[in-house]
Amino acid sequence: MTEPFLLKAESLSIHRQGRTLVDKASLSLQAGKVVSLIGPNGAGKTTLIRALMKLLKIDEGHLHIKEGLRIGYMPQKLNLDASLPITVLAFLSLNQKRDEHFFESAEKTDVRCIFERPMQSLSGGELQRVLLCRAILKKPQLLILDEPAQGLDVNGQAELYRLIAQLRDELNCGVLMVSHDLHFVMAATDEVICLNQHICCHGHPEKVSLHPEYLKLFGQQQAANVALYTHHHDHQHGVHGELIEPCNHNH
Amino acid sequence: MTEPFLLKAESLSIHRQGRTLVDKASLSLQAGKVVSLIGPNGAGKTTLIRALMKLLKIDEGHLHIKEGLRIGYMPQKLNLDASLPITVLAFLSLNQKRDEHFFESAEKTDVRCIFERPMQSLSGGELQRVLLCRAILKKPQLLILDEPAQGLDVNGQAELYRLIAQLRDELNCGVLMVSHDLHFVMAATDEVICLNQHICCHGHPEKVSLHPEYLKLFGQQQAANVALYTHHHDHQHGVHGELIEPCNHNH
Amino acid sequence: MSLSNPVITITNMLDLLLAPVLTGIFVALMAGPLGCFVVWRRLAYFGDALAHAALLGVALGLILSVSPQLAIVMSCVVLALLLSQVRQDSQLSADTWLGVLSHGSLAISIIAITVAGAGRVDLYGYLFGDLLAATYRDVILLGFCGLILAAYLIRYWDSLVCLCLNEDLAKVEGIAVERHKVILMIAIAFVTAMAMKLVGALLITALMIIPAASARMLSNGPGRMAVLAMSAALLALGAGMLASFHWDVPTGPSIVTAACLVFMFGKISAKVLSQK
Amino acid sequence: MSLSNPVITITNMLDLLLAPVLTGIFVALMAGPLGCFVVWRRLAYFGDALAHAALLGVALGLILSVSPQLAIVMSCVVLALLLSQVRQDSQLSADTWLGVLSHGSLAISIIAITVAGAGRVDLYGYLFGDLLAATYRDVILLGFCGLILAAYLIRYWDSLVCLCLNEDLAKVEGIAVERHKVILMIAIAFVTAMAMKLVGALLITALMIIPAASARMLSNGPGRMAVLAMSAALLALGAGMLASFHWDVPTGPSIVTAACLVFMFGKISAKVLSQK
Amino acid sequence: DEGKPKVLASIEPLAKIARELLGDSADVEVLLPAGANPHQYALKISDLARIKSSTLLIWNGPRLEPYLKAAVAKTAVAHINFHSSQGGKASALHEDPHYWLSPERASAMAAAMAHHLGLPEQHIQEYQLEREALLERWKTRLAGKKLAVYHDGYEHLAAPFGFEVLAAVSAGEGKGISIAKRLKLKQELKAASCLLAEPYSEAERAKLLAEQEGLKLVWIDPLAHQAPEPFYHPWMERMMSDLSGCFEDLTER
Ligand SMILES: Nc1ncnc2c1ncn2[C@@H]1O[C@H](COP(=O)(O)OP(=O)(O)OP(=O)(O)O)[C@@H](O)[C@H]1O
Ligand SMILES: Nc1ncnc2c1ncn2[C@@H]1O[C@H](COP(=O)(O)OP(=O)(O)OP(=O)(O)O)[C@@H](O)[C@H]1O
Ligand SMILES: [Mg+2]
Ligand SMILES: [Mg+2]
Ligand SMILES: [Zn+2]
Repeated sequence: MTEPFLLKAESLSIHRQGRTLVDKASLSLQAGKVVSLIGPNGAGKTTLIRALMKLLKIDEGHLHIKEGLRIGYMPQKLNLDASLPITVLAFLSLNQKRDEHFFESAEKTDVRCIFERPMQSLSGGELQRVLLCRAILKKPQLLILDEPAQGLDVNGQAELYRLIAQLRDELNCGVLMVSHDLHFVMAATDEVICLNQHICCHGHPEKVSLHPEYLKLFGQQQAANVALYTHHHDHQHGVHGELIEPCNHNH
Repeated sequence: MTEPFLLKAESLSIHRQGRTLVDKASLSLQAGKVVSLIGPNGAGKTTLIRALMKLLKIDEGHLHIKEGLRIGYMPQKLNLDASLPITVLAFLSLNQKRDEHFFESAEKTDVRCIFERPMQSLSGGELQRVLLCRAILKKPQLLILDEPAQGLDVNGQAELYRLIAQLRDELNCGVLMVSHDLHFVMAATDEVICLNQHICCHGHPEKVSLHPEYLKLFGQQQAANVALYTHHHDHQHGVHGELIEPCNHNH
Repeated sequence: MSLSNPVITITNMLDLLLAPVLTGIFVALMAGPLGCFVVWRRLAYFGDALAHAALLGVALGLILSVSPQLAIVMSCVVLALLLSQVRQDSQLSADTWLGVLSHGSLAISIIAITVAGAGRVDLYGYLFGDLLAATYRDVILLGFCGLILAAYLIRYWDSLVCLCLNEDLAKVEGIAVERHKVILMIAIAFVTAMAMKLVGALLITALMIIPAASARMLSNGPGRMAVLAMSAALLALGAGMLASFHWDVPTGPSIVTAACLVFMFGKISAKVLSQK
Repeated sequence: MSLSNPVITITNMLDLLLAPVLTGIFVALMAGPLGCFVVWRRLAYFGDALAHAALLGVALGLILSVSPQLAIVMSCVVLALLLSQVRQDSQLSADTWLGVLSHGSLAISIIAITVAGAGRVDLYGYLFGDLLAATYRDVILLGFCGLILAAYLIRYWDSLVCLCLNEDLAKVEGIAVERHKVILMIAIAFVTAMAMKLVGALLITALMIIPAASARMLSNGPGRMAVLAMSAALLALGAGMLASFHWDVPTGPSIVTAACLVFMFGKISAKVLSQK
Repeated sequence: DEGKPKVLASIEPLAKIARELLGDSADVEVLLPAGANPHQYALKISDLARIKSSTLLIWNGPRLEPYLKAAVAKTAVAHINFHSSQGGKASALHEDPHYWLSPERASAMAAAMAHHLGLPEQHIQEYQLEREALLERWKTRLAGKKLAVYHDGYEHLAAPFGFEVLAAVSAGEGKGISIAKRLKLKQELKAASCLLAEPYSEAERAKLLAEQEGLKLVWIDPLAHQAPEPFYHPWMERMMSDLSGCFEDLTER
């Protein structure tokens, strides 16, 4: 791939309170590519992407970021203090002109009808939509989304996935997304990174889905059946138990 | 159904700041039944269930709760202040004996390996697991879960759904769950309530999924295809636009 | 500036200092766990607001000729009740509410004092108090309060912690959240009011928050934090009193300064521990 | 208790009161928007901590023979820098940090004053100030500060609001979060320090938080809250000064009391409005 | 009474000096209300107006009454304080600022006032005679007596009447004392039999101390809040009689 990277991390490690949260993770993000980051709960996904945006101190490794890179970020959770009164419209307009693109983005993320609501009284899904809208408003060169589908209703989820594809195609924007939705990940992303403190495996979705580490993490049945939610299946358990075990394969 | 209700609401209405958030909702919950509450973002689901637990003031209507009802509640979001240091184990042990059932519940929700972690540093999914564990610790007679699958990894989700079925079967516990996962809702619940400020339709999953209101809310294609996440489909839009429209059918 | 006079004997000191020391110990023991709740519920300036409410109480007491001690306790309890009511309104954070109530009552009390023209009310006696003036009567009274407080805290510890973590969860689990919140506020207010005359609002507030803040950095559980806060308060008390003896500095400020040193020490050791 | 002397009219007093009134207006205009940031960032007791830091500055200034005004401004700025550093440590909430720093500096300054043997430093002159002593030099100085502050706030308003809402989002969007946080703290500290000598720490703090808290209840946007806070502060100033003139009560407390009345009025009208 | 000069005194004792000297020839008013603490006071608008409209302001000086400094400058009122009446000695900075308790300084103040208002010399002479008579009467009875004071501010009273202040308890309003100081006090107070204390804010503490150390309490009202006497010398007389009463009681016992 000759296209220059937007962001490149070389063997990042992050330690906190004597634990290693991210262990020598390397990755690079390019314009026009959708990369998704998967992994079990507590794998360090949020930690890693926050480190990529310099929101956390990196303990080891290097991070190269293209100069002047515009990032749109949608955090996994956001606490809003009630003492600052602000409506959705005012929030979205902070440092932002209300031009055509503005209303277009609002339309796409379905927030026009809640413009006048105070931010603090939004429901979980409404807040997610507003955050998504804010993230895409600046015509970002890189979009970083932390479990964006969480809390969205079915229409919202479909719209989200459509939007990601559209942004990639129209703005040639790079996307890094954390998701637990393996179906979407496998169907619609260009590269999958499977994280479990270290990067277990990464590459094209088809390849990753056959990788032994991937199967170990998510279980063969799980990986195939997860969307069907038969609650009678016997699934393999112990993902968390394995989290603390060392990884004994090369990659 | 002759079984006595655990909780019964009669035309509850909740108004805030001049808006009607919940409009004359009636429902009753019984032991051994899994009821799921669906509806678009901002439909008032969280508001309704919080009102059922008396966490919100009810403006109109009546609420009957079985005396001494033990409720297990898993909120949609939880802000933990960093100034109170507490580990997962200590949190789970508050007002709770560490007996066999305790460790069994921890095992089921996969939180044993994070017992020693401070609550404030948990990842989103880990926190969800801990909250779920706390909710089932008390052998509740009624379990109220607000988007419990949110943030859980694939194994966690499967485990959650298995757990709900098991609790219903073993403890004869009533369950009220908010979910955006229509597949699970249709497959595994006894009753579906479709909320959009007022209760649009309710009843057995098969019936609801054919109900015109349901189809109007979620869109015919959406409802059928949501899990396949083809991002090229043309989906019906405008759910939010419709939110404010009056409902002109009887129920 | 150490003592030049050799005649000061231990027995001489004992009858002067025993009551103050015992008072100090009881106050420190109560301040430790209560301070944790103060820190958890973001009420660091509750003590300050109480001092000003007390002043208002004294001023009104002068006008209505009520005894000052009674007026202080009454007005502190009223403030606590008021605050636990208004905090329902979550648009304003706790510190803002405290700020409004505290400055408001100070201003009104100054006006009341001016208008009543009633003698000299010591505006700031309540801020510093005089630990050395403690008597055995005070010791007994505080000891009694301490016992009741200890019984309450031990009995309801889990519920109180749960309430501080998340009120909604606590309510659903059947904990009488409103009642405990009010009791907790009143307990803090009552202890502060009782101790104010002796150690001053400055010292009692500082003895609540500084040891609790120090303990926070070294603890991983609420119980441990309470115990550490108690120990830190006792340590600060001892060190402060010794310093006051050795370097001839005022007792109250000396204890607060010792507490600050304990805090800094805690911060440094927490840093060292976390880097290991 | 109205004035016995009929010769004294407002016009008669104009040359005496013009500078104080202008000073008050400038302080109120600055306190409005800054107070919003104080409320948003949970710094309600910053002013109190600054007053105590100022006292420490004065005490150290006495020992090192530095001019008090300089010592006050210096120590306030140092406190602001210190606080913006330590707040990174999120284990303790803002109010706890403020409590520790404020009580600590008060205690240390009392000891410093005692040790330096520097006679009577007026502990509470800084709490009340003397608005009536303001001169035209003060007016010009404050007006100048106000202009710079206004320019900064207007230029960076959106960024500052964004920062107060969520620091992470602001950082990712390219706002220089750390720099703005420090500038904001120093601006608040500087204005407080400048105003302290004139209106006292009590009044300046109260003029920051009470109008902002009143404005919160009636506004749905940050800009509107700042403007309303400004108006509320001006209203309180005017009403307070008039009351002080009419009923012959001290000016500072009278203004604070007026601010409290504005707050109560705001609360009631917010309730009425929300029920409509 | 249009033509009468208006004299404004910062505190009641100063007003007593003025009244004694001026009698009916001037209106004498007090600035601080009864109960206000002269160390810390915030001027009201009406205070400013009264200062502005007075012919002469008499006050203690910026060390005791810092809040008057700016007001004097602003209103440009004619004024006399103990500093200016003494010609502003350099050593004055480290002195006890409770000047009004000194009969000596009171008469210097009276003289300055008389000069300012253009009163005949005779007035001043009468005033000074009264002062000397007062000192005569009490000096012998109080000379060499040892007592403790609660508030540190009686240097000016002790020197002319010849009694000795053994120890001062309070370092300043509400600041509290050190343990070392308290223990030292215990030693020092052994030689004293009387404790001089003011019936103001720290009255309760003074009572407790007297009880702990077995001292006899004498209440003294240096700000003349409760004093019925309108003039300076009778007021002093009354204070001295209260003071010596303490020692006389002791000898009777
Ligand atoms: N400041 C911290 N100190 C100590 N441990 C931390 C800290 N922050 C996070 N952790 C731990 O790091 C691990 C990774 O957290 P992270 O939030 O990155 O997980 P995640 O992969 O995003 O999980 P999820 O899917 O649940 O969101 C968790 O086990 C968490 O407990
Ligand atoms: N205190 C409040 N004042 C005004 N409006 C409120 C308040 N609380 C919630 N709302 C509004 O009520 C509506 C319903 O909120 P609720 O949280 O119940 O939605 P929900 O159905 O749970 O949505 P989601 O699926 O996104 O979680 C939202 O539009 C929200 O903006
Ligand atoms: Mg995460
Ligand atoms: Mg919800
Ligand atoms: Zn004095």
